[in-house]
Amino acid sequence: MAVMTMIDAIRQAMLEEMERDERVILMGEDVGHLGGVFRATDGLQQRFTSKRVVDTPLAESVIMGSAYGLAMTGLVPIVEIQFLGFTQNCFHQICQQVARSRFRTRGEHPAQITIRSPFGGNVRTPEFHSDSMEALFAQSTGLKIVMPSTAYDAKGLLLESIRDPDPVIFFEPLRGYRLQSDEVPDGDYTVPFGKLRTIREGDDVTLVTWSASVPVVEAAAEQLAERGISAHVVDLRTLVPLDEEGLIAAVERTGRCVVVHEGPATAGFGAEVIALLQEQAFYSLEAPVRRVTAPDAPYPMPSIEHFYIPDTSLVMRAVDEVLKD
Amino acid sequence: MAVMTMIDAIRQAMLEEMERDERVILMGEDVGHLGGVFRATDGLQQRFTSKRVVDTPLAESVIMGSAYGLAMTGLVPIVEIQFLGFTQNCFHQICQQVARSRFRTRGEHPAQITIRSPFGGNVRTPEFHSDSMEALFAQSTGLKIVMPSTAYDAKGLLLESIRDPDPVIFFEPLRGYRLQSDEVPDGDYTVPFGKLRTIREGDDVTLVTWSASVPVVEAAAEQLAERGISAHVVDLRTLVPLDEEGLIAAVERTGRCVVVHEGPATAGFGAEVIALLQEQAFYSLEAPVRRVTAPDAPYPMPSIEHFYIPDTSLVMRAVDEVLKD
Amino acid sequence: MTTDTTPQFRPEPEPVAPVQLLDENGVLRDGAKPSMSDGQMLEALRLMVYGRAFDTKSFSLQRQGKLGTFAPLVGQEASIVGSALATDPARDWLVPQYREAPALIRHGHSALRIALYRMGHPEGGRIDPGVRVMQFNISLAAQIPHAVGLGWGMRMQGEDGVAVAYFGEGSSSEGDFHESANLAGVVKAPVVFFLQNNQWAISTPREIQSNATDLAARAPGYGIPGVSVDGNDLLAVYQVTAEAVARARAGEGATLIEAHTFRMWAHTTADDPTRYVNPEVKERWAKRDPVERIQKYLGTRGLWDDERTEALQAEVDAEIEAVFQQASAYPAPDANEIYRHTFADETPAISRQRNWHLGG
Amino acid sequence: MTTDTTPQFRPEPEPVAPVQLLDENGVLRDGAKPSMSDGQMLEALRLMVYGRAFDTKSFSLQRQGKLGTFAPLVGQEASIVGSALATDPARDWLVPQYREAPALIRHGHSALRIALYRMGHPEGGRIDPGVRVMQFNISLAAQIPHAVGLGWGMRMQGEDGVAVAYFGEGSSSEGDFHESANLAGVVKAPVVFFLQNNQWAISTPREIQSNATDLAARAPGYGIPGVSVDGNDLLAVYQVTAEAVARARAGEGATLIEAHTFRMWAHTTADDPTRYVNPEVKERWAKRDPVERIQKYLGTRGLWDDERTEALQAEVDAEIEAVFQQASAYPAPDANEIYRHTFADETPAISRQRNWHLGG
Ligand SMILES: Cc1ncc(C[n+]2csc(CCOP(=O)(O)OP(=O)(O)O)c2C)c(N)n1
Ligand SMILES: Cc1ncc(C[n+]2csc(CCOP(=O)(O)OP(=O)(O)O)c2C)c(N)n1
Ligand SMILES: [Mg+2]
Ligand SMILES: [Mg+2]
Repeated sequence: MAVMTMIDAIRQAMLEEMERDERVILMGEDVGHLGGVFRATDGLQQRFTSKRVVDTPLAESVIMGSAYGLAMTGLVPIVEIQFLGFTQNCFHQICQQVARSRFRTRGEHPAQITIRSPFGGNVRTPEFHSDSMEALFAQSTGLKIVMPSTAYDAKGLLLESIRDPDPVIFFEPLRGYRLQSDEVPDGDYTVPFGKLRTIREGDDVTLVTWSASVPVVEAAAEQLAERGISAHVVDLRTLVPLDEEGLIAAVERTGRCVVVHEGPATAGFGAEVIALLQEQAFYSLEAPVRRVTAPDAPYPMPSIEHFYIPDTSLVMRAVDEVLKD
Repeated sequence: MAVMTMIDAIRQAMLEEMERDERVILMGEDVGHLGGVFRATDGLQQRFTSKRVVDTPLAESVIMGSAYGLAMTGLVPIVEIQFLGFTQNCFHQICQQVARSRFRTRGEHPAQITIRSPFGGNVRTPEFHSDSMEALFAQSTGLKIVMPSTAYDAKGLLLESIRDPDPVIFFEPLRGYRLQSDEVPDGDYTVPFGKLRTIREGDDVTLVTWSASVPVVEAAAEQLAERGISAHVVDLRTLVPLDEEGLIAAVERTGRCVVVHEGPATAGFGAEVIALLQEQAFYSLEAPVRRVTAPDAPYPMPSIEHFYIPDTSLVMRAVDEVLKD
Repeated sequence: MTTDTTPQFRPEPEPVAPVQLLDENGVLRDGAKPSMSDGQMLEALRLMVYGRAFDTKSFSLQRQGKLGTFAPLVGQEASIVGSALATDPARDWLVPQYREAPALIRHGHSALRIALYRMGHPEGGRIDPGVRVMQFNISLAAQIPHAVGLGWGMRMQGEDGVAVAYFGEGSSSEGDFHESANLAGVVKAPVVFFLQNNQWAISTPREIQSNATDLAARAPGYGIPGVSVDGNDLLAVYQVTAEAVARARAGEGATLIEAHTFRMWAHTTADDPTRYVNPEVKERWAKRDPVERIQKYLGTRGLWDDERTEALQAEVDAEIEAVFQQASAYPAPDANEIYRHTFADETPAISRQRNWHLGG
Repeated sequence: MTTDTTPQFRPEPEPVAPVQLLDENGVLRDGAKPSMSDGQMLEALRLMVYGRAFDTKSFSLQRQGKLGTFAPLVGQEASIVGSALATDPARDWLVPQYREAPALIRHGHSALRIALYRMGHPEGGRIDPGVRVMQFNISLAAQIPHAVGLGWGMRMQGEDGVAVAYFGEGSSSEGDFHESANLAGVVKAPVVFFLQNNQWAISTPREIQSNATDLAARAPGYGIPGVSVDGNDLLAVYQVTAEAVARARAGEGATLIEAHTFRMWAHTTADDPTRYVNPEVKERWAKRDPVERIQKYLGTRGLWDDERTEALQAEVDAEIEAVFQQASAYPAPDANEIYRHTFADETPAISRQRNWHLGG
């Protein structure tokens, strides 16, 4: 048990799993000799050789498409797409080829592939690096969507992802890489998919969020507490599969809810959370569920991204409204 | 004024606009000499020469990316992507380059491009041809999303799309191409974006749908009427911009609502409709809004697609539930 | 270093001469040394006739509305079968586009599944365990990266298998072709990129597809060899593919093969080529028919005659009749099929959706 | 037709000799006939020095936290400026990747906007009306198709403008490069594909990027000419680009130019090249410094000396100081900026979101 950052937990998960299972390989741009542009794979090529930790040419579509072929030969690829925005350069390989392989072949060609990719705002990255694309993958079907917010979950969920027989897209919040650190056990453990994490218990309002927005919501809950408002905060952890029961229970507990995420509002995953709640928990909702998200605009230049990303004050304003309603 | 099929109305819109405005060009795979695999562009190359109606190599990314460059020189490209699923082969060009150009350049490089693409189920097409991807584009921001269901709307909305200064993705329902025909005026008229179409007035329940699902919902409304249930049916016509006022009014009228679309449920546009309604019309909803959509599965093989696509009986079942709730 | 500023790399004015062993009349060319055995030639001929008969049957069923739209192989039999025979079903992977039915059958994929696939039955998508073929792929060029991964993965694990990727000249304009050939060059993946240049991408002619005089000329740009071959010459196709497979097995990496052939039928049953194919051009290609050519050659060798042609046709037709009988008799899929196989385990959402749909 | 089955197309064993007019010591090579005028050389030298000084200033501001991460051009000045000088800002379009600041400035894009861009200010994204440059593009290779459309579109409208697309050797592995070069070949688009091979894609060396001996060798696969040039030789880069631009203007279509150069600084301010760049290799390239080389040549011609070097440096530094002063004094953007310019008109959703956010 040691306190470590999320990025160290991610590296440790890969290191341990590659030691345990020699079918596991790692590939992507700059993941090998350099150890990744954020050092997420630091030392892994030295440890496992360039046969198992592969620096690829700069070509996302064949990175993803060849990973699929590699998986068909019995290997278990972990693919790093250097930034989530660049999954758009291989969107057809991810969403049509990899994600549908099991379905198209009636279960005969499952694609056991983990796609790792950093994303998320307020770190002043260049364009296309920060976009929150979870809703696009949730709508596309056939991918499990894993979005850890702590170092502990990152390691446990990454191990679960690598072992999952189906393709998983594993979102790594850039801001959390080094800012987020907590207790992480050495050795093997997994965090199951489809089980949300209750961050804090409360009775007045339920705050639902995941990944990069978790720290913002936690801070808001703190400040609400100081004002005597007791917020129940849950981190969904995986969007596919979604912990529907846990989510419904968490909201029924207070009858009021605010959903917070970094992606744009329209057709974002917050809409799905609300749709599910009003379908399944209609009669226990005492006020409309509110969304605090990015607007329906592209991710902006760094000097204004803090306006774009939900912040604590906006979360609190939404809570006040939900309590007034 | 003549009764014509939707595909004829689409062709007429392009023909008339290309005659009116010589900046308008048409490009894509097989759109020229052949006149399109569905004949949507039949005769246009003969009429306007291969300079303005261009058969391209088989390469979606450069089709889309070069259209953007063409637009920067003052031309107004209409790009046909042969089937909607193949927009995934140029997803980054559509969603990061074309859709964000105005925003990235602070209004200096708007991309006046219309992307036309057929989609939709129950026509026994091969894989990847039928997928309903509207929610992916709605979440991506920067694109207007136009989804006609009648020949009249198809012509008027296509003319509006070509003239819109921003990129538009224009969805053409395969099933409607020849099955759907109605009165279409010759000559110039446009249908404005962001105004829904009331298909039928009713007081018991509001049915919200668009594009390929419209005929299914109309049929359901007919049968409900026979059973004495009066359904209010609206066709959203454009998802971005969305007629929020019209939608809210239509649902407040009955207090009960079913949303129907062909894409998968999770993070589909139905979720956005529900989220909006419960945010804006919470207190007038007498029962949970239900969704009738495809399941969270890839589009299946033709012999089972009729199970996958919402049908009349499922719409009626959802209505019965909404009325019971 | 040079002070001469004229471009060091220039397109060839003329296409290179493709490899050909049998001329259009089925006569062996001087200096040709076919490595294909008589047995292989007879096996190949049978597969070629089978492929054409399978499409003929499919076509009539399609016209009766009993089968969906499909892409026939007629005209490309030598290209498809000759290349397939150069592979070993026990170790090599075939990665098809959608016209390569007899190649997959020879590789162990059942004709029944292909019939079911054409009928739109989900079981037509199944690949039986141990059969080293990928499913047909409708997303053009998307299969090419898969072949690179397959070859590369076998090599990583010390196997000597080779992956053969089939794709059309139209598909070679897609970025996925480029990224794949380039990666294969870098990692020396044992892959054969088998480009079937049938002159058409639906209605789009070869000239609009690329300004390159030869598509095989792209190979050096990836650091791999490129071969131009007469795709209607079974012996030539087999030979250049066998040599490419041998190089790949020996660890020498990938090869790009451009097989020059012609799509004699419509693109699919939904297409009307009379709108764009010049009949004289088609006539010229008809004279190069790959089936007749090998039959003539085998005839001169005393290994073939009209009786055998008839006998083979009858035998193959009967087999195919049986396959489609079986396919039509195949249990119809039920609604539950759409809820299966998205994931190994079912998500709460899918269970909810299934229960509502099937429970009601 | 041939019976010889050895591949007709084989990779060159060795790279071809790149075009070079000035040797590493700034001495004109025998037979070299530079077409660049003295005035152009001096203009180019100034832009090269400006570019390096702009990065030097940016770097120190970045270290002080006053500027975001950016990609410096140091080492590639001749490649970037020499090619830009071969274009006409009034008619031609420049389509950059992200290292080409002085090329854009010479083309009429303001240095202030580039400073604002590096500071992450939205106004840094603005392109002033009439300036024929595209914005820097972080999505690698995505800009290349745009250049094809720009060139093609000008030609369609009877203009004689040319589009120059800049991209790195890493980006040339992306499918977008392939699709673009191929389409340009088909439609004879007036485009110069200017590939800056600076040997690195972040930490990925040229060898891992492709097995091709020359990346310019890809040109024939698209039916266009390919040129290999010493990217650190201003005169050679200018000359081969000017000839490519001339061919394009004359309606002869596109050219692929591979400029061999070296990224002397880190990939970006976020990168640490000491982890992967071999110091000896870097030393060898340091001797080929493009700025010193042209200075030596101009010196031998009596057009340059140390005093002028100092004077130019001082002048340029002062200018850049002023630019960044202005940039820092630029009004800070407010929250409303995120609600502007998604569309010409505002959707109901965006209005609702703005009102809630700013109204509260
Ligand atoms: C990515 C993609 N784009 C477009 C299509 C539509 N389409 C189907 S077949 C075809 C032509 C294919 O030509 P080619 O690659 O030469 O193969 P051929 O049909 O000639 O065997 C096209 C454009 C598709 N299926 N996939
Ligand atoms: C599509 C895409 N993939 C990955 C990245 C991340 N990335 C940024 S720069 C870079 C290397 C680019 O190398 P090259 O094209 O040679 O240009 P250079 O930086 O050497 O000038 C990478 C991988 C990106 N920005 N875009
Ligand atoms: Mg073809
Ligand atoms: Mg580089």
